[in-house]
Amino acid sequence: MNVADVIRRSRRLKLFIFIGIPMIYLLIFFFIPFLIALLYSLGMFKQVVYQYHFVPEPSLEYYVGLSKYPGIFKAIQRSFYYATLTTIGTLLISYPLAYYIGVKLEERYRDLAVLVVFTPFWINFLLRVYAMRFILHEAGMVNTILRLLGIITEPIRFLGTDVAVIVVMIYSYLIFMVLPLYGVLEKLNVELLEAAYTLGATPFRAFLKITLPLSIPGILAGSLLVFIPAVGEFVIPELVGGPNTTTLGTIIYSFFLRVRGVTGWGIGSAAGLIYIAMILVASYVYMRFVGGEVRLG
Amino acid sequence: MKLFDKILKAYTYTVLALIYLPIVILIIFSFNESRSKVVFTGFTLENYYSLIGNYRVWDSFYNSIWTGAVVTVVSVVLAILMAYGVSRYEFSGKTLIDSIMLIPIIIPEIVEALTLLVFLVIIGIELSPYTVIIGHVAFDISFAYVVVKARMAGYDPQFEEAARTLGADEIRAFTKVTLPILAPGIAAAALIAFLESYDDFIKTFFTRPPGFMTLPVYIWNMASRRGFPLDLNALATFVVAISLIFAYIRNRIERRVY
Amino acid sequence: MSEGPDERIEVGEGRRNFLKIAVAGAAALAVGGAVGYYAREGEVTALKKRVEELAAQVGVEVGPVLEENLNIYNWTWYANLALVEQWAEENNIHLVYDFFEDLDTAISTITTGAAQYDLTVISDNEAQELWEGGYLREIDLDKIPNFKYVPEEFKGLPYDPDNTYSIIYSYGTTGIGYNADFVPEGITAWADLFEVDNPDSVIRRHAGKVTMMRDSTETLAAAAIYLGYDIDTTNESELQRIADLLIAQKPYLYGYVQTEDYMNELPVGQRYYISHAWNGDIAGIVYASDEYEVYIETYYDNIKYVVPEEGAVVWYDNFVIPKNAQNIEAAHAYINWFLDPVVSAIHTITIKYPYPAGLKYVPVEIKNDPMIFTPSELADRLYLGRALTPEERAIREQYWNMVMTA
Amino acid sequence: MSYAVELINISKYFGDVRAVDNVSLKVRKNEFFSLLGPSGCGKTTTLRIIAGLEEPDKGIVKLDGKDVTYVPTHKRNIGMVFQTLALFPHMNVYENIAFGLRMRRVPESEIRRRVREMLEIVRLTGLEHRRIHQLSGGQRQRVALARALIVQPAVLLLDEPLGALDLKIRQRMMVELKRVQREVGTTFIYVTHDQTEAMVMSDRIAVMKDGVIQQVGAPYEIYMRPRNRFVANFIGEAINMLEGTYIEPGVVETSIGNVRVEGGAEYVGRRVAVAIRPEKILIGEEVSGDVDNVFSGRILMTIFRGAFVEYRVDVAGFEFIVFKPHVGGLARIYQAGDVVKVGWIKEGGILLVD
Repeated sequence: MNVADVIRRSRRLKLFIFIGIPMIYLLIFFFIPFLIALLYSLGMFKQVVYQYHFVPEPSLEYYVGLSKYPGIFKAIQRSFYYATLTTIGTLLISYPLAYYIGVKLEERYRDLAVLVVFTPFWINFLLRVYAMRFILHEAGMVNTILRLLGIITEPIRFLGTDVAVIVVMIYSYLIFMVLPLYGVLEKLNVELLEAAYTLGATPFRAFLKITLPLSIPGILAGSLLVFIPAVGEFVIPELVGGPNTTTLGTIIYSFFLRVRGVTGWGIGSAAGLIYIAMILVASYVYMRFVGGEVRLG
Repeated sequence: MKLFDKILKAYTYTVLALIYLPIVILIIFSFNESRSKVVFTGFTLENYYSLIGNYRVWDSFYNSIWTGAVVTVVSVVLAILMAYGVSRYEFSGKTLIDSIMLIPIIIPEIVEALTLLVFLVIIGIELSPYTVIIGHVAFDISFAYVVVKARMAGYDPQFEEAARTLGADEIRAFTKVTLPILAPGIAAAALIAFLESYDDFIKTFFTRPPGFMTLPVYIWNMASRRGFPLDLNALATFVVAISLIFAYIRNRIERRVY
Repeated sequence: MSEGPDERIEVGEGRRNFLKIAVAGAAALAVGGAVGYYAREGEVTALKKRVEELAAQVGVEVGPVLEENLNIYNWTWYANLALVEQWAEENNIHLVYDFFEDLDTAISTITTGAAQYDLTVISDNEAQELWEGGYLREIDLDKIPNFKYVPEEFKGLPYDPDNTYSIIYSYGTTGIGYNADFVPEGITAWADLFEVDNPDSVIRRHAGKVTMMRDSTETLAAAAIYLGYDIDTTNESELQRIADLLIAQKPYLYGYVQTEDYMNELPVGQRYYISHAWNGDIAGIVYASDEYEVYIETYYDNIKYVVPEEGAVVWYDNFVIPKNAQNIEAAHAYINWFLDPVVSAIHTITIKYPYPAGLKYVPVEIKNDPMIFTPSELADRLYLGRALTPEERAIREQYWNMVMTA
Repeated sequence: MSYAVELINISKYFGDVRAVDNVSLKVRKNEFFSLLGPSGCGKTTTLRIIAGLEEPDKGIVKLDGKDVTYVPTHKRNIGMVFQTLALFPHMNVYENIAFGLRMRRVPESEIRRRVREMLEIVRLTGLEHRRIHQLSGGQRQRVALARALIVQPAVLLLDEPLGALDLKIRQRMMVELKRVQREVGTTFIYVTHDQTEAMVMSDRIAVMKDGVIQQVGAPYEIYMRPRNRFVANFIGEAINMLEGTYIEPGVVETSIGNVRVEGGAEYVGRRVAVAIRPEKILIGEEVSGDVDNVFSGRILMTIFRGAFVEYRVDVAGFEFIVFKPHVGGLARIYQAGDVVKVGWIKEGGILLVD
């Protein structure tokens, strides 16, 4: 047996190449730093000028310290509220779009269409958010149009409200829903639908029974890509939200950068780890929920 | 059905128009004479002249593009390996890996950035553009993985077996058959990975060497105190134009194999 | 709102002409032309020529041999970059002039020790925390002869009594900015923003048109000054009172905003027109200042800034050299160059932040603008923050957090 | 003479499930060989082992006399047509067919020539630039066949390739496959659960059940002389299976009485079955004196089946199925309730022990 055969025949070697290499990368550059956060949260890591020391005395002090922040629960609620609405919003807007491009549009135009949808996202995130701010501004386009149409006399206040936060978040995260949905819908076999029609299914039922279940992987992927970063979002609420826009992201950020020191990093890491645990649970429940629907269908 | 298709088409164009609306605003104001970003006072090309002379913008734009490209290639390749391995092989801990792969997306960026920085100090790696790339790849793998795996979910392994019975070894079966079939998913993953890197501020800010600016770092610095200079609007216009031209040309010249 | 130039200033041709500025009573320094790269080339040459002339007049000496590199880490919009680049070129230094926009991120960068900067600019109490923590290198004042141009009141400030680690860069106050078109009655005190029980107070009459800073230190300090507490109080009952006050104020606010927001919004005034603000930023609106261009032109003379009667936070930014700096000589040379009165003056004229060493050569319009140079008679009602431990900050963040999520 | 394919004591487990159990098989060159069995019987696994897509846990695979047990698929010189066809969706007809030649680095001019030839053989000329989803089911079948055949494999493996087609096209494709096989002279191994397909096309058939080969033989052999009850039941449209005991040489005692059989003296005293194909049973006037087994029965049902008539005849509680061509007019067809004689010569009965 030559080397190629050894590789071919060794399942372990293949597993190593496929799973091992990416995992080693993540282990070194993600999970070890992640471990550092864990150590900080347990008070097991200290910094003296540019030297870092391991202190083998775990304590839950920083986790307990978190409970002194009465606002944290509200911040979590707010984070999940924004993220949920953003996910639903992006899904509702993206699905027909991705469906049109991936299924209805002539094949040779699909790539072009995807690039055209993607193009606005070449603009820096911050510039996009500012542009949205001009549009939602009291003197901005939306209010101007509404006034010209005679619908309103006084400008409506969007900026500084949750409406603005959610609109801007949906706008910013839209592409993360469109792309996975497109990736999945594009390979949808139209014959399956045609088969369903021949079997007497109405287009709506065919969609419900065939298209939708088959696009579940895309919906799942898109939801994860939108929901998870959206829970951590704090820049958009700060830029377009009102007085009550503190999210969990804001709080973690302020622990690390404002409180600073071992204390700040400790509490910040503790908050970060609790946050990760919460999202893992939420994602798991969500995946089970969506997966369950597949079985029902 | 026909009516439904028409509604769908109209809807798509409406959404596209809305997506482009803020961009149009940016473009309009790139020609604004006044320093104000709210009221349009008069037409000028001044912002474009000032953009041409602003070497910091071009430097950071260039840095964003090339680091983003490297990050995208590396993270998508690693994500494909991973998604392929998880979809193709049965092994214990598979579901665990699936959850683990979510953590880099979940972790608050500030935690990730600072702990990576500490780690780099501890092992004595000096900051360079490559540390920025390393940091970006560490979360981009996950983004790409989620997307590639969604596409792979419906991939029939018989395609690959067919290729092997036709004389392709495993590598060629993978590159000639599996990859092209997964291409739309991979392209989506690549775009997402690129976008995540291209738009990243916090992680870049902490893992970059002195003076190394990407576009987000430059823009955040410029914008967050004074509001961004209007030559950035000019840059936005330029980028959109290039991107659309590129998309159009690509569509014209590319003779798709499939 | 008016956009016309202020009458006090001599105007050249066109709306955006650059002005002739009297420097040290000598010949006028003319800089200008069209904007853009070519214009800036000309500007740099003109500046260079002027600096050489003026340097000869005041007798700047050539220092020791410098390193080839210098990594500077400074706020954005905080120096005339054309001038800085010219200095680097003249001294054959490969200069990395890097920006930060948020002191918190800058301090994290410096304290983790990964990034190596040779010179940075840090505020008063943070500078003290850094040198106490061992993150700063001592500055050799012998290598900075121009230190003598720093006015006495900016030497030996409480956070570094012997200027061992820090040298003044600029300073300012945190007060209230507003658009006088909408608030013709004017604002004078914190009480105007905090007396929510008085239906005739400014905040009640302009409910929803007021913003506070999205910055815990500053906003807690504002309330503390109004209540007569130490601005850095960590006394929990005092903090509770502060939080109560801020929570009571909250319904009447537009929100807590960042600098960029109020700088763009105040002149428009559509969303809000009264903002808790930094003096230099308000000056930035009024003069629409830039990082390269030297001109004095008033864009918005309806924008006002006030240091409230009860007092205000004063802050000092300082040159400091991080412990892990590599190019020490160059860093000292840069500080020395910056403290040259003419150089400081040009930076001041460009940025509209006061660089104390240049006071002598700054045109009178700027020198007399209280928005830029805080009048010395205010000194007894300005409060300087003190160094805090992370634990103290954690307590304060708790109450801030309480306010933000109330 | 070496065989095209030789399996020696092949076993394959999936976890605890024994998919293939000690299978040995010899497929001759240029033969159309079918693996026939119900779903889950291990026939597909056997095929995949031949292809090298699965590795056997035990046993040896030989292709053309050479041990290839551990030779990777792409070096085995086989062709395979998959159940799903697995035509590459990102390629057109031409590219699909040319794929194997490309993998073998055949020069482009030769590829062009051979693809053209192959398109002729499978009668697809003119469609080379079609995309896969623009083809009909039958056309896809031909593309898959062409793609597998163009590399001139030593053996072509077909995994229920006709499963998805409707009846007419399937019938046409069967003839087509047989024709192509003759034309190219390649060994075909064909996996199916459909006995008609196997019967129509195969030179020999192996019947499988539960991972074990039950019987190998030409279609008529399997039909006429099934080795056990399973094969007898599985092959053919129907069979009359009389269970009983072998009481003395040539006689089996069954529920309807003693039945004369041919041979099998060694089974005396054992439980056996006598299986009689419906068309072997004589009825009414056909039953003459020299018929070995004669019983009297009553017609329960008469079913007109087109080419023949099917009678259900009750004989002492056992329901016989009888197929009769209708040579005469309608008058000659028995109707329900008629009392008739049924019988068969003893060579028409098949003695089954297993």
